[in-house]
Amino acid sequence: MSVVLFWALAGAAVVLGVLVFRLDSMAQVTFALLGSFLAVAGLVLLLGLGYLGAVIALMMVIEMVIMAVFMIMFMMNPAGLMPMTMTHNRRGSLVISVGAFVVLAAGILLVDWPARDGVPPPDPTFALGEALMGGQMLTMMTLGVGLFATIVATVVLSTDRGRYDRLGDELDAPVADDPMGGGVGR
Amino acid sequence: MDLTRLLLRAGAARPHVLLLPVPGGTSVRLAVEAELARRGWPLAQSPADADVLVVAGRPGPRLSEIVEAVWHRLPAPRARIELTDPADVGLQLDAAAAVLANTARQRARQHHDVGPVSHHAHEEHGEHGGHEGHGDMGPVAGLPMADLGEDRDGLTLDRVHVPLGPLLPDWPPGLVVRVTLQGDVVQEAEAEVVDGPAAGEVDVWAGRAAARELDALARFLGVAGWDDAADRARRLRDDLLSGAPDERHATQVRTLVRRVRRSRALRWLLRGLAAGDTDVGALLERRLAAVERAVRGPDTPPSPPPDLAGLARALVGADLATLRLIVAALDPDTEIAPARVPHG
Amino acid sequence: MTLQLFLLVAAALFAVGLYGALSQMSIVMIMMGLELMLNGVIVATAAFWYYVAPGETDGQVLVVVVITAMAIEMAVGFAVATAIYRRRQVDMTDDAADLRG
Amino acid sequence: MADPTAALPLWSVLVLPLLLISAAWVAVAFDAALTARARGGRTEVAAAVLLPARETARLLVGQRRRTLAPDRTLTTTGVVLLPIAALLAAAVLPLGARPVADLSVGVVWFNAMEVLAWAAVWAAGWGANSMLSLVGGYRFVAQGLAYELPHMFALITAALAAESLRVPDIVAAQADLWFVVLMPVAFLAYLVSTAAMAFWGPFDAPVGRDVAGGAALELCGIDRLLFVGGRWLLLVVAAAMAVPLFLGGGAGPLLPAPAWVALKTLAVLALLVWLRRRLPTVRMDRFAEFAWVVLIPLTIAQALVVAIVVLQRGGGM
Repeated sequence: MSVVLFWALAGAAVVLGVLVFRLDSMAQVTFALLGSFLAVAGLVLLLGLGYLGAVIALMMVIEMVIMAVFMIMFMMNPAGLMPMTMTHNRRGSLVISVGAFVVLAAGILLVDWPARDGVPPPDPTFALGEALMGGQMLTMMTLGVGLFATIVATVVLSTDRGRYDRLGDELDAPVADDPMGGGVGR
Repeated sequence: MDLTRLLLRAGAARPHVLLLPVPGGTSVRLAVEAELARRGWPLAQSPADADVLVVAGRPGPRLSEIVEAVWHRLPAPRARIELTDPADVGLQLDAAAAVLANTARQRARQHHDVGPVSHHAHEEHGEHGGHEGHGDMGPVAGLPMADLGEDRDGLTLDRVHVPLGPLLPDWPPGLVVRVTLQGDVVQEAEAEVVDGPAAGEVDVWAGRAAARELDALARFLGVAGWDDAADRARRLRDDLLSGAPDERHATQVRTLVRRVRRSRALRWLLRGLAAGDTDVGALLERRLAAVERAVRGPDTPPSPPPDLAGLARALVGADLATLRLIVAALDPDTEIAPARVPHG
Repeated sequence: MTLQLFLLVAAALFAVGLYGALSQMSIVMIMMGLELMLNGVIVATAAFWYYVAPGETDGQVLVVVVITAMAIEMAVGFAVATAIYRRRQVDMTDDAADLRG
Repeated sequence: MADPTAALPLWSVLVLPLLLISAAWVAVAFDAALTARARGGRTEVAAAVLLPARETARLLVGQRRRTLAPDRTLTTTGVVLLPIAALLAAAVLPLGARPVADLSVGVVWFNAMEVLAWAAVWAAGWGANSMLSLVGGYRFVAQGLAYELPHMFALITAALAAESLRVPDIVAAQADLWFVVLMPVAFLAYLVSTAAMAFWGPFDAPVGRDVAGGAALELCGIDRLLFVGGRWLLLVVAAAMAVPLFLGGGAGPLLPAPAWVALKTLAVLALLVWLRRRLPTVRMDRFAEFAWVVLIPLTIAQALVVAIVVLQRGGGM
C-alpha cells in the first residue's frame, strides 16, 4: 500500500513539476505547482511526519492562491490562451539542470549512507514542539524575527504610501486619506 | 421506467427562471415576480443557472440580439417565453414547464444544440450581453485583451473594458454601464439605455408611488445581499399591487422600514460610500422616508430620478460591489431616460 | 521504499526547479522554479530524518526552516517584483539587468 | 466511553458521505422553508423537504454548456475539489466518540483541507473565462486570507486547552467544562471565520447576487451540482467541527453520543442558515479590515488567556 502510494506521489510530484514549465496557461502552471507541493506533502506524511505534511499542504495552498492573484495582476491573460514562452537560454539551462541531476543521482547511488540510528518518537509532532521550544529555541526565534522583518520589508517595498500620505504632514488628520475606506473607520 | 424522463419531470416541477426585463415591460416583470413567489419558483442569477428565459416586455432590435445571445447560453433542458401582457403570465409559465418536462422535445433540442457556441453569437454577446468585455487591442482568439493604465495605488496595471448589464439580478431594465475596470475598481464609466421605450408607453407606477418605492427598496436590499428583507419588501409590494392597502399592510411596511433603518450591519456596510455628491446611506434613508410617506398619505410625486450622466459620474472610483449598490440606490428610471450619455 | 528512492525524487524535483529558475524570464516563473528546488530539499530532509536519524528532531526542525524560507522567498520576491513594476512596468529579469551591482 | 484512541472501522468511510449529505439535505430544506416564508408564497413542508432531490434531478439532466475559450481543466479541478475537500476535512470529525480517520494532527488536517476550498473556488471562477466569475474567485481569496488567521487561532486555542491536536483528545478534555464556556471569544471567532471559509452568508460575496452568482456564474449541469453541493457540504463540516471543538462533542444526558453530535451539529447549522437570511452581505473592504484589526487581536488575547489557564492547572511540561 505505502509503496504504491510512494510511486504515485513521487510520480505526481515530478510530472507536475515538469508541467510547471511546459504548460502555456499561467493559471494551470500555478495549479500544477500546487499539485506538486501537495504530492510532496503526501510524501512527507508517508514518512510519518503528520504535522509537517499537513502544514506544507496548508501553507502551499495559500501560497499558490496568492501567487495566482499576483499572476493576474502582472500578466492578465484571459484563460491563458496566448502561447506563453518567455524563456532565455533554454539549452544551457537544460544542460545545467540535467547535469545537476546526474551528479546528484550518482552521489545518491554511490555514497554509502549511514545506517539508521534510533527510532522515530511515538509522537513526532510533540518531539518537534519540544525541540523548538527547548533546544532549538534559538532557531525558532531567528525564524520569528526573520518573518517579522519580512513583513516590514515587504510592506515597505510594495507600497508607495506612507503615514504622511495618509494622515498629512503633521500626522493629525482625523481620518486617513485612503482610496478605499476600511471596516473599522479609522 | 425511463430515468431521464423521471429526472426531467422532477426538475421541471420547480424550474429556475431567468427574468430579462425590457424597458417598458415593468408591469409584466411585476406580474412574473409575483407569480414566481406564489409558486415558489426561484429566480436564476445567470443564464447558466436558468431553465426558463422570460423576456418581460417587447424587446427592440438591440435587445432582441441580446435575448438571442442569452438564450444561446441557457443549458438544455430549457424553455423560453416572451410576455407582453401581465394576464398571460400564469398560462405561459405552465406552458414553459410543460416544455421542460417534454422528454422527446428536450432530447431533440439537446442533440441539436451540443457543441461549442458559435463564434458569431458570442461576439454579439460580448458586445451587449453582459459578462465579457472588449478591449482596445482587439480580441485574441475571440477574447478581449487588457491594456495598461494608471491606477490609484501608483501601479500601472491591466485594465479591461466590460459592459455591465442589462442582464444582472436587480438591475434597472435595459441599462448598460460600460466600465473600464482595473482589478475591480472602476476607472471610467459610461451609461446608456438599450432600446428605451417608445414614446407613449403608459407609466405603470402612476398612482402607485408606494409600490414603486418598495420595488426600488427590494432591489437595493437584494443587491446588498439581505435576502430576508428584500423578499419581504417584494411581498409587500405585490400585496399592494394586488389589492387595496389596509391598515395591517401599512403596519408591516412600517415594521420593515424600521428594521432596515435600525440594522447596524447595513449601516456599517454603507458608511462612507460616496455616490456622486451624496452617499449611499443618505440615498437609502431618502428611499425609506419616501416609502413611509407614500404608504401614509395620498400619492406624492416621486423624487426625480438621476440622469445617466450623473449616474456614470458617481460610479468612477467605486469597486464592483459598490457600483452595484450605487446603481441600486440611485435607481435611474430607464423607462423615461434619454438614450446615451457618455462620461469618462 | 528506501532512502535512495526518496533522494532521487528530491534530486529530480531540484533539477526541474533549477531548469526553471535558469531558463524563465518572468520573475513569477523564476520564483516557481526556486520553490520547486526547495520542494526537493523538503523531500530530502524528511527522508534523511526518517532513514538516518529519526531519534533526533533536527531533521524536522530543518523542514520547518525550509518551509519558512519558502514563505519568506515568496513574500520578498513579490514585494520586489511589485517595487520594480511600480517604477518601470517590467516583470522580466532581462529588463532589470541594470540592477546588477 | 469508547476508546478514544481508535478510529472507526473501514466501512465508516462509506457512511460518512451519507451522513454529511443527509445533514446538508436538512439544511437545504430548512433554508428553503425560511425563504418560502419570507417570500410569502406556498410554504409546504413537503416541497421544502423534496427540494434537494428536485434540484439534484434538475442539475443531473442539465447540459454542460461551455463559455467561449474556457479552461475546462481548471473548472473541472475546481468543482471536483470542493466536495472532496469537504469530505477529507470531515474525516477527522468524531461521529460519536471516534472519527473515521483519527489523525494525531486532526485540527491541522481539518484546516488544511478547508483551505483547499480556496484553490477550488478560485479555479472554478477563473476557468469560466468570465469577468464576473473571476471577480467571485478573487473575492474568495481575499476573504480566505483575512479570515484564515482568526480561524487558525480559534482552532489552536481549543487544541491548546486540550494540549493535543487530536480531535478526540479535545473532546475528552471537555469532560468537565465545555470549551465554549472557557473560550467564548474563540467560539465566536470560529463561527464567524468558518462561515467565511465556507463562503456562507453574510460572507457570501464570492458567489454574491451583485456579481450574478460570482464564481458559480457560468457553472451548469453536473458542474453546478458539484459546486453548490460541495459548498453545502463544506458548511455542514464547518458547523459539525464546532461540536467537538467547543460544544463537548457527544457529551450529553440520556441520548447516545452520536445522537448528541447530530443534534448539536444541526443546531449550529440552523444558526448559520438562519443568520444568513438575517444579515446583508459583508463587502470585502469592510470585513477585511475588521478581520485584521479586530478579530486577530481578540483571538490572540483569547489564546493567551487560555494558555495562562492551562498553566495554572499545571499543564504543559
